[in-house]
Amino acid sequence: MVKQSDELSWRVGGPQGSGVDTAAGIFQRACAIAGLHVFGRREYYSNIKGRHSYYDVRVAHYPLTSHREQVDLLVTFEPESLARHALAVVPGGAIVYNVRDADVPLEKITFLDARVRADLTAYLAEHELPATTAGVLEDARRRGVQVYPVPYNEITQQLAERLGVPKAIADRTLNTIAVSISAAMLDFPAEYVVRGMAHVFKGRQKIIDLNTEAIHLAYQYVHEHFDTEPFAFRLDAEKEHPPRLLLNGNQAVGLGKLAGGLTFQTYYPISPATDESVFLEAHSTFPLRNGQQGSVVIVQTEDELSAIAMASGAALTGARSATATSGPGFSLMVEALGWASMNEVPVVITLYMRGGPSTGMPTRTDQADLLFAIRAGHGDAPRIVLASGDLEEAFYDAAQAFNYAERYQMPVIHLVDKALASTTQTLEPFDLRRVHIERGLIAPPLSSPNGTGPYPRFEPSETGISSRVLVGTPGRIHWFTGAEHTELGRVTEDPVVRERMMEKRMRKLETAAREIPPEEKVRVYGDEHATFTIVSWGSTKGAILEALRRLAKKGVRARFVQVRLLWPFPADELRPYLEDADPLVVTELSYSAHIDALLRETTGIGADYYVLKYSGRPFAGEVLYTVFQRIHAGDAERRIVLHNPWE
Amino acid sequence: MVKQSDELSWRVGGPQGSGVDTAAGIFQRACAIAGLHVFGRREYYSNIKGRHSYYDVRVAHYPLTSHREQVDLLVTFEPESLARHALAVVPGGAIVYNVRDADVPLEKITFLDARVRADLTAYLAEHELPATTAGVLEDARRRGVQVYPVPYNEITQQLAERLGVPKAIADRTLNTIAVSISAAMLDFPAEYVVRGMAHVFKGRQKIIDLNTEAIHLAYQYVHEHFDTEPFAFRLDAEKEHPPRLLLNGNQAVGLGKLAGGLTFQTYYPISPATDESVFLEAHSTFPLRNGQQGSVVIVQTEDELSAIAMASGAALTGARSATATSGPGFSLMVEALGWASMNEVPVVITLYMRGGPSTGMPTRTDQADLLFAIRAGHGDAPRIVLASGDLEEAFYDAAQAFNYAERYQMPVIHLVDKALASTTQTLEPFDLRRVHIERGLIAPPLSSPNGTGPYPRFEPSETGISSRVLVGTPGRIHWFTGAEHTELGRVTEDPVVRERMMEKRMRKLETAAREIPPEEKVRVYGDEHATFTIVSWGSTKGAILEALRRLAKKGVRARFVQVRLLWPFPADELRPYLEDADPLVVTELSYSAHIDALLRETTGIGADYYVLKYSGRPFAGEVLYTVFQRIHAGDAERRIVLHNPWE
Amino acid sequence: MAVATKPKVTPKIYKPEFPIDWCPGCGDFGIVNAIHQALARLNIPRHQVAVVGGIGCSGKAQYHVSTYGVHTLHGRPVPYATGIRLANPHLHVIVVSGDGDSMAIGAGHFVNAGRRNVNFTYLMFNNEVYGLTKGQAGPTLPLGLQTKSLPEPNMNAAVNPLMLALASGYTWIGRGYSYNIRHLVNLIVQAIEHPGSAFLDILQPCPTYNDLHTKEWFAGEDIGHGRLYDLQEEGYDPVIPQDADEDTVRAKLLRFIEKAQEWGDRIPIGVFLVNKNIDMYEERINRRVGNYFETPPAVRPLADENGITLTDLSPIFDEYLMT
Amino acid sequence: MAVATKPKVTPKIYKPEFPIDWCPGCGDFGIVNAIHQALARLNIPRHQVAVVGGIGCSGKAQYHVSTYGVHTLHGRPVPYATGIRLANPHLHVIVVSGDGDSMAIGAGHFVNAGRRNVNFTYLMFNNEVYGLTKGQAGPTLPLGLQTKSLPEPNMNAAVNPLMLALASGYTWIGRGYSYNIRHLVNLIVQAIEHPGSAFLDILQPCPTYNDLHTKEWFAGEDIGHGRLYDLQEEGYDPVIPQDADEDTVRAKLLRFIEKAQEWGDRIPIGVFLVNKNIDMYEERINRRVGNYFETPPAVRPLADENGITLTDLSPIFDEYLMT
Ligand SMILES: Cc1ncc(C[n+]2csc(CCOP(=O)(O)OP(=O)(O)O)c2C)c(N)n1
Ligand SMILES: Cc1ncc(C[n+]2csc(CCOP(=O)(O)OP(=O)(O)O)c2C)c(N)n1
Ligand code: SF4
Ligand code: SF4
Ligand SMILES: [Mg+2]
Ligand SMILES: [Mg+2]
Repeated sequence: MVKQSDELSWRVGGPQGSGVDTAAGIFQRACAIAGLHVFGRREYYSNIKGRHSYYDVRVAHYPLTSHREQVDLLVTFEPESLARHALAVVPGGAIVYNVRDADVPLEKITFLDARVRADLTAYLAEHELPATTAGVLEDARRRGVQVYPVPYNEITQQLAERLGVPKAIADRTLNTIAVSISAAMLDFPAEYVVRGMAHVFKGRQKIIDLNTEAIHLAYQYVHEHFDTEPFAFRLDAEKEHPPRLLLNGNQAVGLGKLAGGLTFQTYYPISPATDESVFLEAHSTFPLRNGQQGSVVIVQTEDELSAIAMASGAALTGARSATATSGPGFSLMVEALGWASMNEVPVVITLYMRGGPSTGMPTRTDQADLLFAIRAGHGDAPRIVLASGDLEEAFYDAAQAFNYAERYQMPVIHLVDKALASTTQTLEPFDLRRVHIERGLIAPPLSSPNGTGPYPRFEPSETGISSRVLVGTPGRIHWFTGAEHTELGRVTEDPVVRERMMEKRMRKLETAAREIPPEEKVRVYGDEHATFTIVSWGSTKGAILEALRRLAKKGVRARFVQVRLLWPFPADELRPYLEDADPLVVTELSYSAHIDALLRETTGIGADYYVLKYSGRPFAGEVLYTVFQRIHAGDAERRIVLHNPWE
Repeated sequence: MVKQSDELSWRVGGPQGSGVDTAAGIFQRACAIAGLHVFGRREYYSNIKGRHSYYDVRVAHYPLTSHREQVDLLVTFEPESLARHALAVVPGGAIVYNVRDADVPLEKITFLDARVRADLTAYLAEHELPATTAGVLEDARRRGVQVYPVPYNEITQQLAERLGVPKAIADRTLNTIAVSISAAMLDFPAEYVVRGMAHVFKGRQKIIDLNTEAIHLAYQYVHEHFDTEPFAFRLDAEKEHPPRLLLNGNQAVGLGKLAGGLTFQTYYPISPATDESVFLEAHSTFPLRNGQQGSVVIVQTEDELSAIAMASGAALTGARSATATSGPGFSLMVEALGWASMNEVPVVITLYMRGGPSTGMPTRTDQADLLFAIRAGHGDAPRIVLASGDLEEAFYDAAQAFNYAERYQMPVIHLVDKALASTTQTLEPFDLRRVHIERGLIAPPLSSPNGTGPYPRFEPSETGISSRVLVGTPGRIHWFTGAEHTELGRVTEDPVVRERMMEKRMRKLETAAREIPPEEKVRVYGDEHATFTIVSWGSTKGAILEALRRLAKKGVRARFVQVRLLWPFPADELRPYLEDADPLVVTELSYSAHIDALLRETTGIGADYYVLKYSGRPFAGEVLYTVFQRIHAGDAERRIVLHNPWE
Repeated sequence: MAVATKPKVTPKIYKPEFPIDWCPGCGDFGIVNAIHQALARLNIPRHQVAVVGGIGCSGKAQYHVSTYGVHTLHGRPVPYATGIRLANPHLHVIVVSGDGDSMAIGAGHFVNAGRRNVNFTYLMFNNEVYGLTKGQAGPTLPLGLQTKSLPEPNMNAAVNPLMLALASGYTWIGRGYSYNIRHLVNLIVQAIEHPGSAFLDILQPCPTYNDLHTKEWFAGEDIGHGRLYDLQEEGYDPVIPQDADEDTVRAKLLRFIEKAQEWGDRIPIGVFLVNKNIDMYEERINRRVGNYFETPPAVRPLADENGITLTDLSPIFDEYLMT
Repeated sequence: MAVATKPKVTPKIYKPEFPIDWCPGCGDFGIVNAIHQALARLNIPRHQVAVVGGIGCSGKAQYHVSTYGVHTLHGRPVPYATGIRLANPHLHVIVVSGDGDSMAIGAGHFVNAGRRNVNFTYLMFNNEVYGLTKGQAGPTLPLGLQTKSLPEPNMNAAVNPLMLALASGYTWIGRGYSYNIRHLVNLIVQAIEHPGSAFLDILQPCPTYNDLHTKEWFAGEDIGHGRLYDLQEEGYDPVIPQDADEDTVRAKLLRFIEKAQEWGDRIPIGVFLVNKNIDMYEERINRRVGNYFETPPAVRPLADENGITLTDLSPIFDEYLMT
């Protein structure tokens, strides 16, 4: 596929609103259509226009599970991306840049953070280079990176002339040109770029025609002007391949919910959760296999307090109901979460973790909501917390969350994070035959609609579970309340009834712990019998898997224990792995290693090593690999915090 | 003091709104004025009028720290109290009841919970007694309890005639009469009852005159009609004694806040927190020792989200600022709690725990908010959590909370509970000389009011603490934000600055853990070298202390380790006690023993025995004593849940 | 909904056999009586009604109605009610909420529900105080007044519920009085029948804490004549007809506002506004998804007989398949 | 506050030297310019101002003003601002908040702040969309309209901010336009000078997401004349004088409402209401505690030179001493 490696790490950067996403979208689709496996990672600011964003697209002939921090081919069209990312390009790699950005002082780059500017200036000074893009490019050259100036302006001028369109229109193909330049450098057939572009602009034929021409001009430019010989990478299409989905995490969750029977979703816009609801809004009708039309009602609420209350109200009637939010919104939902626990309401909350605390870093990732998700709310209130490790899990878990919610009649918090939300990946189409719907105990309607008296909906039982009644069911009226209540749902302060009800509710957690199969709680990857044990959960999975593969190649035996069910915490299922772990390495995107607190609390066994990152950026597999190797070699401090100042 | 015991447990019950509190108020004050030590416990429904409430007043010649579940003298004036409490009266004790309540069927008692009615009916049936108050009274008689019918109606009729007031007016003295009947039976001098009553009705001379007469009539009635010989209790006044305060927990916290320099408090009404703010409202001006007038601004807000935001805003300007709430309100405060952590705002939240989850039992007690208080909020956000064990601690802790908040520049959650809030107790006046004010690092104003540029308010330091600037300070403008920020308080997403800021904030917890003296974190009572170790926190202290005293009398060596600082958790200070504990007994008013999770997480050592209660009612010392004895004898299950169906 | 053919019922069937713990003489009793009568008059089966309460004395009202009853959170009955109704538009949803619940902690939902116009009936128990927390000033208590439960005169101005409802967009706005049950029943019936969000402000004396606006005060014992009068008896026409022109609308609004401001010796009750120009939210959903009323969220089939999802994602997959 | 004797300052001193990340052409730029100019005209020292923002594009405005700037939480700038101002009534407090921040998630605080009338200036950046979350419908976007950022027409009716402010009790209500800076400066100056809660609705085009109510639309390029006109130029008198009689008040209100409803081809801007009948909350506090303005919460002395509390509780202890 490529000259010196079996995969490629491609990066495009630019100001938000300038089409970085479009560029990456074209490149990813082109590769996916060519049968390659794609893993995309998106980094962006909490801003609409102007701040820097970038997109890593990694492609290979085999499935990928992580991004790489080092870049093989960097595509830029303005100076900030050059400044920020040139250092990440590997020797033998290449930088494509706008010819007019060849010598811009760093201080002229508006949104370059002061810290980045200072560090970069210092680095350049050390190498006796000026604090300009020229310095950056020279440094790259010295490190063996090929640099390719592109006269974007000339090319779009040519395009305008060739097609007889205004220059301003032609200028809109800038991203396409940049992508095409890079594709041409990779000897990647233009045909795929055209098809990828056409997919992005689906239905807008004029734009497609314009961009098709742009692609050809760009290819022509490369062939005529660039010596790509010293550039070490090439990209081939795959001969035979099944068509794959290209999805991001928001979409995978949304699809999973639809598969799982979602009929009602509420949301209040918040990054990085909004895109899921917007996706659902755009797909709110779809066929059912029984010939009927399926639909889902999506309500944009006035705030998150309303969102969870409305979703809970809907769940009372029998709707499979959910809401999606992020930390600040979830913080506002806490009171109503407790109400759902108390009233045994099967409501699903998808929690997209982002950098906290408080407003934190709305568009950066984090895993530090775990203990909060478990403890949120005053009093002892049951809930189920599960976390997905990748897009495929996100799909099936989103569906499964409703089964847990309805079987155990309690709120389910489905943890994902910004990293997962904005990961794009090629995937085999999901198998809907695997999606079972289990609705738990539901009392049927009575034929005499006025019934015989109020229904004991909250009757204690051995499992703690009693029959739910969907509001509206004839003959079974009763009450609901956040106050302690009798089996009829009427307020009580009787100490004995109180105890029974507390026990009933809490017992459902034990029932869930007993019934949920071990493989839904914990999964083990790598060498199951190895003692080198990595424990983690959520979106870190992909990077850890890559690290494991690399370790295996080096002959290092290691296993990864992925905790999927976070509450009730699967202490029993974990204990065997913890007991013979040597060393036990906890890996988490947080400052305080939340899962370690749970391990210690429930099993008495804590980590020997912590591998943490809390800069708001995800782990990369190659970096974890290096760290695990160091740990394996006994050459690491107990608490390893991963930094990358250039992310 | 009394014939067969050195103390008395007195109980009055009746429908809410009928003057139960007044009755208890009179009795408590009478005893306190007579130099006795008083411990009062109040149980009431979340209701305004009609539901049952009762008040235990325990008196002794020595300080008391807990209520008793058994009653020596029960005062009632309607049938529900008879039905609910007669079984709690000890042999040799007495029941005072309204003569017309002598034979009321239980099913006629409107608000008797179905469960209580059923259990009581079954009990009576077992003893071949009818399901009526007559049955209840007969049972009492058989158990050696004296029962004294009082013709309240005749007495108030007599009072009306004697004073020439309408019968309806005279009827309002019902409570006073009931109290006086009981006091007379105890041979307790009427003078104290008059003084206690006068204190309750302070300033309302007409009412005082009316009630004085009622007291005398009641005493006269007892002397003329009752044979108190078989009743085993008497109450003497104390000869010499310092005057003591009679306060409840809400008032102790309020006074502590005033002592600690509170100048701004917000609240949204919620049981059982409201009374603190109402108390502060009524005492919002007071003298300062420098001759100025002190004042505090109390704002009733539209909700709890507003309450904490407003308090935080005030804290930014330098006000010592607080809010007081309970579980549901605290749940609503979570997002702004995170903001305060992020902006290093010294705001104090007094959290009155009540039965949860959700609306739960608003007027019953609980300790199940602990883990939530510690983990509340998305992301890793520092806060200090402390808990008071009794009214004296509540006072000094309420003051100290501001020092912690300002020294470490973070929110402080001060945990109390409903039990403490409604405990009334005689106390030596607090010593204001012990109340130090420590304001932490504050940057002084600059003489040039426009300054030299924005001030680096969030500059990282070794301790994590930087100089606070009070909003309004000349020359030091800067910004605040819940987003990750630079030292100027401006939003940043730079990974390196992010890491530094996370570390700075979290480091303050380490600083606090290092600086706060051990005795403020953990206190040990009883035999410090005993291995029988009870670990607990908060309002359970009093009952545990009583149990310890009783154990000591029986020669059982035991120690009680009270955790006062709950976060940062004092693992190091606790470890020595945990390591040689045998057995380790965790005692908590919750279903899931929150503090045990913290012990296990931070020290790896968990309880051998759990003594729990989650009926919403507090522990009684005598009951704990029995349980600890059983544990000591090796005759107890690991998890002991205390029940009392009649509370 | 065709209910006329069903057998007639009596108010009694809506009355549960449990004790009520409101204070003697509380205005709340009249309101639940009126609810029973209104439901009976409309002959609605018990299971087709959800009464959704907030927290407060008012928030206990659903316990005194034998239908589905939902005791939610302080300030949040409206979103819960909205969720119930939108998931199952065949239910009649009645919100019971105090003035504090509605206009203090719940004000945000109050305003934004007006923007939606979901078909529910909103009964606000307006006693000007926080009953259940012992008489603090409620948001409808005028500035400077001091009830017997307050240590100092009220620090905040009152919000006028009718004006707030208007500004928020409620399409049916009325005011009733808890001791004029016959009138109140009529109002509740109309509110339930209105296809959209109907807001009914109910003046509800709280004898325990509010000694200012008491039964006696409303009866005008101090001024010699009752303070309340019926707008409709005076010929006030609240209806803004469908497709009314701008001038008609303006005239109606001005009249509304005049009436809404009246207070003191003469206080109007009755129907203030019926706006027929705005469809209910449910209709908008139906336009969006097509089959909303036939298979609303509560009842849409989810699985086949083997428990496998019925959802067919192939058309959506097609969009994302890279071919 | 006597500021006249201080040396005059230029708007520039209120302008921090940091890049602004609003979209090119955003209406928000005009608003911060107007704030700079208003502060300069009033000659207020930088440290005596706190600009308190919510979350949104609008909520970033405080970063572009060189005073104390507080970036709070979504929907909560008002309570934070209230706390700052009540703790230190010598500060000028300016709230900057979006339409979503103010009237969706923040609506409850909006309404209840009106009841208080704390002296602050409330600038609402009204772009009818959720800018920072990418163009969802804001609470002021009319029902059925579809901006380019929406996948479907708006499902909710708009709330009219002026009507809501009136119903809530704001004592100064105005509307400005972000591209009429001179006019806007005048409005902000008046709003700051008003002793109470001043609410200014600022029409703020969002060129990125709102393609309906654009600069061009307000300029009336489609109808041949500008849509906006100045109320004051037409002689509208917004002032309700102190102790105005009922009829005057009613007449003023009716006129207000007529003007507040105007939209479409003619849209009024300017001052809609100045109510001089209601004192500010700070005065009420002062009446309660006596020395509020001299030693407000922010500056009251707490400890003696040894760090011992100055609080003397003996009079309170006396109440509770059992003698
Ligand atoms: C989040 C929250 N805050 C506070 C409370 C306490 N609380 C219970 S009822 C109530 C006020 C009730 O007033 P209103 O809504 O007017 O109802 P009313 O009792 O007067 O009918 C309050 C503040 C609560 N239950 N939940
Ligand atoms: C609790 C919470 N929910 C959601 C968000 C996400 N959020 C950020 S800005 C915004 C809306 C902003 O709209 P508006 O207030 O109109 O401001 P604009 O950006 O249009 O100026 C939202 C929903 C948040 N920050 N916090
Ligand atoms: S407190 Fe007032 S509102 Fe509540 S039940 Fe009693 S009278 Fe009714
Ligand atoms: S999205 Fe709209 S409001 Fe936000 S900065 Fe851009 S133009 Fe302005
Ligand atoms: Mg009320
Ligand atoms: Mg907006």
